[in-house]
Amino acid sequence: MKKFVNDPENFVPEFMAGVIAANPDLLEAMPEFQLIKRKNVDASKVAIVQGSGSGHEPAHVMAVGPGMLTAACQGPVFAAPPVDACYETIKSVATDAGVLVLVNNYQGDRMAWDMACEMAEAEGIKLKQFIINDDVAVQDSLYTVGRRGVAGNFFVMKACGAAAEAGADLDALYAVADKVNSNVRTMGLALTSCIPPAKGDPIFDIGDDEMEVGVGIHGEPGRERTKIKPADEITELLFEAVANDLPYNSGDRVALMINGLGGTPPAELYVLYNKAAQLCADRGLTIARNYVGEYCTAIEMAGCSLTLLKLDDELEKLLAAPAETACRIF
Amino acid sequence: MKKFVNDPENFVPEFMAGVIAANPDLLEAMPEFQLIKRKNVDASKVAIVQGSGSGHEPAHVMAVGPGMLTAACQGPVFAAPPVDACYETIKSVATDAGVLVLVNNYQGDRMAWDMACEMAEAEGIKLKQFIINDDVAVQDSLYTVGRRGVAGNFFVMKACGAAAEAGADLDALYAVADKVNSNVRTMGLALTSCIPPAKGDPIFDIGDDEMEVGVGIHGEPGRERTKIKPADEITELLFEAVANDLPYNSGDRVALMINGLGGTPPAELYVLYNKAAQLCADRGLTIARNYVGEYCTAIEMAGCSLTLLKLDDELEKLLAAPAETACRIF
Amino acid sequence: MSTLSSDQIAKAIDVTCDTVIANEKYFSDLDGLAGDGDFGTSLATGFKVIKKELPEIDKSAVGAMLLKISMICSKHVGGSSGPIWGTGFMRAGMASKGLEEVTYEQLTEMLGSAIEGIVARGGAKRGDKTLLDALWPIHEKMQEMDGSDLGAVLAAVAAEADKAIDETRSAVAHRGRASQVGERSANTPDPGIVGVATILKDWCAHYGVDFVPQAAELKR
Amino acid sequence: MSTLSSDQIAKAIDVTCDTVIANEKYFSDLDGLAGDGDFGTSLATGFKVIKKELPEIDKSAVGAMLLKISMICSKHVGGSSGPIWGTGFMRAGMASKGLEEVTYEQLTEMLGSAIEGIVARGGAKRGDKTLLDALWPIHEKMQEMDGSDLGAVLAAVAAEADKAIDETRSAVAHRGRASQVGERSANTPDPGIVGVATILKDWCAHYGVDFVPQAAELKR
Ligand SMILES: Nc1ncnc2c1ncn2[C@@H]1O[C@H](COP(=O)(O)OP(=O)(O)O)[C@@H](O)[C@H]1O
Ligand SMILES: Nc1ncnc2c1ncn2[C@@H]1O[C@H](COP(=O)(O)OP(=O)(O)O)[C@@H](O)[C@H]1O
Ligand SMILES: [Mg+2]
Ligand SMILES: [Mg+2]
Ligand SMILES: [Mg+2]
Ligand SMILES: [Mg+2]
Repeated sequence: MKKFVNDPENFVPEFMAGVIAANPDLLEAMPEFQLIKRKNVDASKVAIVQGSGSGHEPAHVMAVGPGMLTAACQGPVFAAPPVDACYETIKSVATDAGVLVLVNNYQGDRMAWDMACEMAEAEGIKLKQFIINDDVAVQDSLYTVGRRGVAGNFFVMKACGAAAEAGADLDALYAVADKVNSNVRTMGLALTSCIPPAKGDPIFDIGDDEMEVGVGIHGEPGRERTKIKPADEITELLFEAVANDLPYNSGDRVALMINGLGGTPPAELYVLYNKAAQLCADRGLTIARNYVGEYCTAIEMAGCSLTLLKLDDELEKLLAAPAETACRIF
Repeated sequence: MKKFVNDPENFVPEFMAGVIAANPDLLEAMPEFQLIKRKNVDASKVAIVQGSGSGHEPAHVMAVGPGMLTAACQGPVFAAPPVDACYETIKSVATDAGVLVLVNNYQGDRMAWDMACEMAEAEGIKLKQFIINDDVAVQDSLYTVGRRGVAGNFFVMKACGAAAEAGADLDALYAVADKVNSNVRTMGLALTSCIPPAKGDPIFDIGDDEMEVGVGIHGEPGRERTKIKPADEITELLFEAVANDLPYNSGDRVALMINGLGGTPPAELYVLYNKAAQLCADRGLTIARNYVGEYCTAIEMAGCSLTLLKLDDELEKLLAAPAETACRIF
Repeated sequence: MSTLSSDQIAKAIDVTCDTVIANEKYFSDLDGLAGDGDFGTSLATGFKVIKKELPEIDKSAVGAMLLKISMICSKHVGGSSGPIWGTGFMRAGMASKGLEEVTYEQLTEMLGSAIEGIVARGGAKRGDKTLLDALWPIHEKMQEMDGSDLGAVLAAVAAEADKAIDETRSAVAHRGRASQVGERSANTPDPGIVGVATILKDWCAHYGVDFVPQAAELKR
Repeated sequence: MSTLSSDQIAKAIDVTCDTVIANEKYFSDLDGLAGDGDFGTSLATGFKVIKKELPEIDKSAVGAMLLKISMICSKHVGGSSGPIWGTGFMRAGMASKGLEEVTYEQLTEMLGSAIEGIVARGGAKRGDKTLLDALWPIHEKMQEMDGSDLGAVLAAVAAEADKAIDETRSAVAHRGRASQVGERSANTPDPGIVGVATILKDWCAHYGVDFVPQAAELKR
């Protein structure tokens, strides 16, 4: 296993300790719940929380900070956090203004947060739960758990985080989350598998000349397994799947994200962005904001996802608002 | 080859086109020289340029922006840019205040920039060349080309970029570069090899249970090949090599960087940071600034480097100054 | 009629811990076929804690002991398995509240309550390819039998779980991470069902009950 | 005494282009052993342009043609090879400025000039394990011979380059990317020397000159 890891069982606590060590002024931890929260939370504002499996960094604990999440907890790599941790996350930042609980649509996360929300509400904590499900690779039907929540989550956090800073109340925040989620679509693609530290070997097998189209951020099989294609064809097939889903129409202003899944270097993401930007232009979409980098990873998987978000003035302003997280460049 | 690439010969032009497409207000390109420069350059200020092989993104072209580089050119993956490109880079941003040419210590880069500087000076352009060589893995001796310039380059660019914005003249900027370079040390380590697109297969072979200590950012063999070790031991061995070199002493204020080489996901870098922060504390070093992420990569190599920079008030202020590049989070 | 003491139930749970811990990697590998590969690790993380704390847990009442185990699941089991197993133990504990020992009928009711709770929590239906597709036939078999020979009951329910592996193999998962891959989950065994069947197989071995498994996953 | 016309030199360069292009991957692989694996690609990128532009380049004067080729190197060859080969062609071009054809003595002087330029540019010394360790003995051999039989000269210099591969194999590189790995560069061939030797081997084949290579790298 080619990873920087000590005892795999301590992988999550150790990287979280690193996040705290690197951000002592901004963040603090409750290690017993694998929970990270902002320091100096403004009690008059709605708190925003999230929590999901580890291995998607910078989502979710590294997305805590002013203008983003108020607190987040992590489960083991690729597994929802225990119910207790979710409950404590809500409790640790609950304000009179209430708590917005953002849940990516995975059954494990949903059940844990459902139980945690029931417990918190029983104690009189005011909250609303919102489910994010932007992954077009998955068929949405009554007979499944529904579409997964993937990189589009970033936009929900960012927009709600900005609105909360601006003083929006819980209902207004829920409406912002809903607007983003209704207008955001994503699809991912994997070139390689990835190795959860505790598992020690790849989560799936994939041939040297194959790619997995529509992969989930936990290496779940996607829409189809095909021969690897040139970058432009890959971009096209992701773009078509995403852009036709909502659909995004000529004249729309959009945010475009090319997200790296962990093992793909920056230069390759810009090769994809280059083509995606052309495809937007061809379709008459104006890219008002763009995002190229790692926002929601699948450990060290080589791969990418493409996200489109249809913007209006409100969302564009919320995305442009300042924010700060554990991940910095300068 | 598991990469997002079209024709490998177009890899560099295509990712550069992506960088421009993503930063239309900030940057512009001269594609015939694989050159990216800032828009709206202030002619009264010293320009700072760099250029080296591709595959190290966000270094070097993605480091162009206010408070960082004024312009940069890229060679093919892992090869110095052609002489002409270096010359045009200087010419494209030359001001009366002069040009600071920052060269990482690789023979190819040095020869190309030497020739380019001779050509530019012959045309009356005022310039100074500064050579960066922070890699402690390489023995510095009269009989070699000397130490390589690696991730420490970021600090030279950042500090000089801030000083240039503040109006420092060419001699003062050279002194800043020299101060950073004299106080910065780095060592890298690889878990896997990497695949230059044009080559199509790994640049070196490495066993499933091996790591390369002191690797160069082009996959050059390092100090030794050993069995893979737990993350904490790896951090210790990098830290000791780096910290004993200058050396860094109790009471020093430092910047600490854990740099990912491209294929290592964020969580693992924070596992390394966690231990490195402890080692700094043990040695009595105060971490005044920290950097965890990808600053200087070796395409998609899984691996890391650890950098220490000894700070004084001047450097600390320069590092804290605002800057902007092609890579953004929000 | 035979009854089970709190200590006997604790012993069965202890054997379960060994099974879950020993199969951590195997269960995760199974989950990796169509799911996300965390089932084994999630469960083992919790059962390692249960194994460690079990000697100290108050065994004077069956219900209180099971509620304690449910809390460990809530605290230490991630993924869907945390709420599922946590809910199961909680409902079984509530159904046996105050009892120092349980009769066969009570045991059957406890399983029925656990199943109800899991259905309420996760919304799974028959044939959705979840561990409920093993628990339902087990529960029905227990209702059919009179419990006079607990060994015979164990052999019978182990066979039900065993059968459930192959009966659901060709189905498409409709719940959990594996449901999000559509047709791709067909022709893989459900890790939760294999987990239940493996636990029962190991109980048979522990209690000296003859049981010849049929599904490939139990014959390794 | 034999002279070489501009067209003849252009033809030799054209054969060189074919060699460099055909060996792109091999030369890069050699460079990967102790260097950074870019030698083949860097050189081939430039020589593809040379191959394409050569028919159009004005061949009325040897010097001007070589300066044009030098400029293509400056523009299209990355890595150390750009300045090294660019400087070599530039100095050879300056040494033959205005000549429509070159004598054997002039050819020998052109090579001497190229070597001087490369030394000035990169500071390499004898035994530093660079292509100069092939060029120096070639130049000396050319000075020894009288040039009356150009085929004999070609066979002799090809043998010198061939020898240089094995003579430097055990040495530690002191220049270029490979110098930064210390002892690790020992027991690998220098890609630059292999490059020069391969070009000469292919010239022998093209001009029908008998030459039996010794070094493993030429016997593939
Ligand atoms: N809604 C559900 N109800 C009952 N059991 C379920 C449900 N969803 C999944 N399971 C069982 O849990 C197992 C997977 O557990 P786990 O891997 O922890 O969950 P996740 O799907 O969140 O990764 C499945 O094999 C299945 O037997
Ligand atoms: N200073 C030098 N002088 C002459 N030849 C050199 C020098 N340095 C390297 N070379 C030659 O160039 C070859 C490597 O070229 P290339 O891979 O393009 O350079 P780099 O070392 O920059 O990657 C070496 O094999 C060697 O023969
Ligand atoms: Mg899971
Ligand atoms: Mg090179
Ligand atoms: Mg699972
Ligand atoms: Mg090289």
